Amino acid sequence: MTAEALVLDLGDQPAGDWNGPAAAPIDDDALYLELDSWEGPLDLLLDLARRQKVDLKAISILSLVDQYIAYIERAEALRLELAADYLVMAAWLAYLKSALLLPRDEQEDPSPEDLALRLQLRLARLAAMREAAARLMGRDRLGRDVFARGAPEGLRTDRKTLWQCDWYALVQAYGQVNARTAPVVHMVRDRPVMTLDSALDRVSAMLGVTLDWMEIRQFLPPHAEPRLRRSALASSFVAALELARLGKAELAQDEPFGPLRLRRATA
Amino acid sequence: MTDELDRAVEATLFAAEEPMSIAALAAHLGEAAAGDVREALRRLAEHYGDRGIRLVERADRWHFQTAPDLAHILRREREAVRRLSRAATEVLAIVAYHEPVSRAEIEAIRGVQTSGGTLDVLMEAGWVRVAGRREVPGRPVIYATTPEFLQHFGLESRKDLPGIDELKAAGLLDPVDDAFEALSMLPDRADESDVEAGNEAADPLD
Amino acid sequence: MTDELDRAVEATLFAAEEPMSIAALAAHLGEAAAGDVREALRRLAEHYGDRGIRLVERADRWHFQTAPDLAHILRREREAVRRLSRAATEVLAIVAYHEPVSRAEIEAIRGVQTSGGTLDVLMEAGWVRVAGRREVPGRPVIYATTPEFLQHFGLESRKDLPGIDELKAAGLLDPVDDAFEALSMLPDRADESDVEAGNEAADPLD
Repeated sequence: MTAEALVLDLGDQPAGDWNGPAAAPIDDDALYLELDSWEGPLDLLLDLARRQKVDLKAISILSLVDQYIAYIERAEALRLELAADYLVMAAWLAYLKSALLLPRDEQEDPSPEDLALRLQLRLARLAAMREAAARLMGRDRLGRDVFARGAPEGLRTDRKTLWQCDWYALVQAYGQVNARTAPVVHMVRDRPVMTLDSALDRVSAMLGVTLDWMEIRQFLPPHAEPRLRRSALASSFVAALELARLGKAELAQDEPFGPLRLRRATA
Repeated sequence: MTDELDRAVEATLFAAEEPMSIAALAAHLGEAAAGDVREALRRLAEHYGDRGIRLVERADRWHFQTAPDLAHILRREREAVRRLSRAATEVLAIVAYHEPVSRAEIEAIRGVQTSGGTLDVLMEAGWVRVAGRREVPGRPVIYATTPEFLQHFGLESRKDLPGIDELKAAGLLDPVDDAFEALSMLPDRADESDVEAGNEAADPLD
Repeated sequence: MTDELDRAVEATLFAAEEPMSIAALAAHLGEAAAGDVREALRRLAEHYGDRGIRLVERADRWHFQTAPDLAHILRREREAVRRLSRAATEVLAIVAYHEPVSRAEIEAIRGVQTSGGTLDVLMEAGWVRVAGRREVPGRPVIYATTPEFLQHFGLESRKDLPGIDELKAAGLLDPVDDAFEALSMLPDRADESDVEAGNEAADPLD
């Protein structure tokens, strides 16, 4: 396999513009001076490729590899400190070169041609971005080539609140303030009640009439309206307890919440 | 536009941070003669005569500015409609019914503290104004309504505000009254519902 | 010039401190319809076509700026814009042409590690922003350019990036793996298309 065979022709794409500042003739001294300006091995490779002054699509990878390795060897001879990735790349390129020079049927996967192609694709991508960056930076830039207005008046938007309220809301609010703060009068309704005294009188009097057990409801006024009846029931109950305490009456209830009966004490 | 000097003057004044005199422009533009710059300025001022921006001279200095009739564009007012809060409505109503009235009086009537912000809102709305001070100890500020207030609420005068009796007749006090009534009825209703539900068993007296 | 909307748009953009979208202009000008504003912008841009100042559209926003051919007059008084390092320039180009793009992708193209500081510089300049995360394992942050980037470099949109169509057509914006695969599928290389998977480890730059 000859070096010529390693010129990877990727077709008839138009040649890129490689007339960058680094396209000077190869000059080893200049190369070493640029040591600091390369951003890694790919950058150095790209620079070396551009010095070949051919379309990157048709670059001779073998020649590129030779240049790179030569550069690294000279740098080492000059005892320049090289970053590790430069050496890793040199080792890899040396491997690639040897693989490329081996007879084709002894090659393993991946094939050296594929590796070379990948390297070439990467160089093309970096070169494309580098050129794009240069063209971008060369545009008419705002604040450098073109200028916005120096002293714009500025736009201001003042927000103003338009308050909304209507007659009804106003009057209703006043009404409610009045209602809320008017002196509160607690009206206690006149309720028909039976006092304890009158219940005592009534129960005592009725107990005097008979000796039989009487259910407490029988002591209540027969035609009383419901609220008076409830009051009478309560008062009569207390009266019954009072009479029992005084020994004037006996109470009986057969079961919880069952009818309460009473009769005159017989003792 | 073909004159290169006109273009240069136009761009220079546009990008300048301050108005520039003819001398400063001529110096900035290199070899330009003051007379030529003056001519260019005259032509530019004429060109911008009826546009949205103007080239104007102030104290011998030239600059661009927006046309005077478009000044409102620079400061735009955006109106946001907001409903008056309940508290503010109450305070406004109290001022309207009782004016002139001090803040302490408003609070006494409302039965709650009133934040200063509430009165500020009403003054911002243009409905309430400071009507002086009451000649009592402390000389408190007193508030009253404005003609705009009457206008907004469609009142010819404050006399058009309905009286308390009318409010009641119109049912405007009902919501509160109802609630009051409902509260006073509560014990009775509870009793009756017990009875009606046939809760005899729970009553030791039954 | 008689159209009042033209005058209003002209004055608004002249006074504005930032470029404005059609929507922002329409909103600022109150009742203006977006379509009318667009028409006014078109007429204004035409009017200013050969003057010392231009009306330009960048990232859907409009602003006035000086004509590019007058840079020599204006530049002298100005401080040079911040000089970007070569690394920063490259990263910016990669973000612009490949966006959205992760840091790992930027590094793959450049063949070197990119210090966080480089992206910080670009973000501080307002040209690059974080555009979210890529939904792949590790969820890496992805970067994209900003409207300010387009404004600064005088681009209406990313479609105006110099040479982007050619780069796209040449496949130079595709990842190496894709390009490699595409090339491997060519008839004369089809027999080698099975090697791609094993390639990564052999490449010292990956």
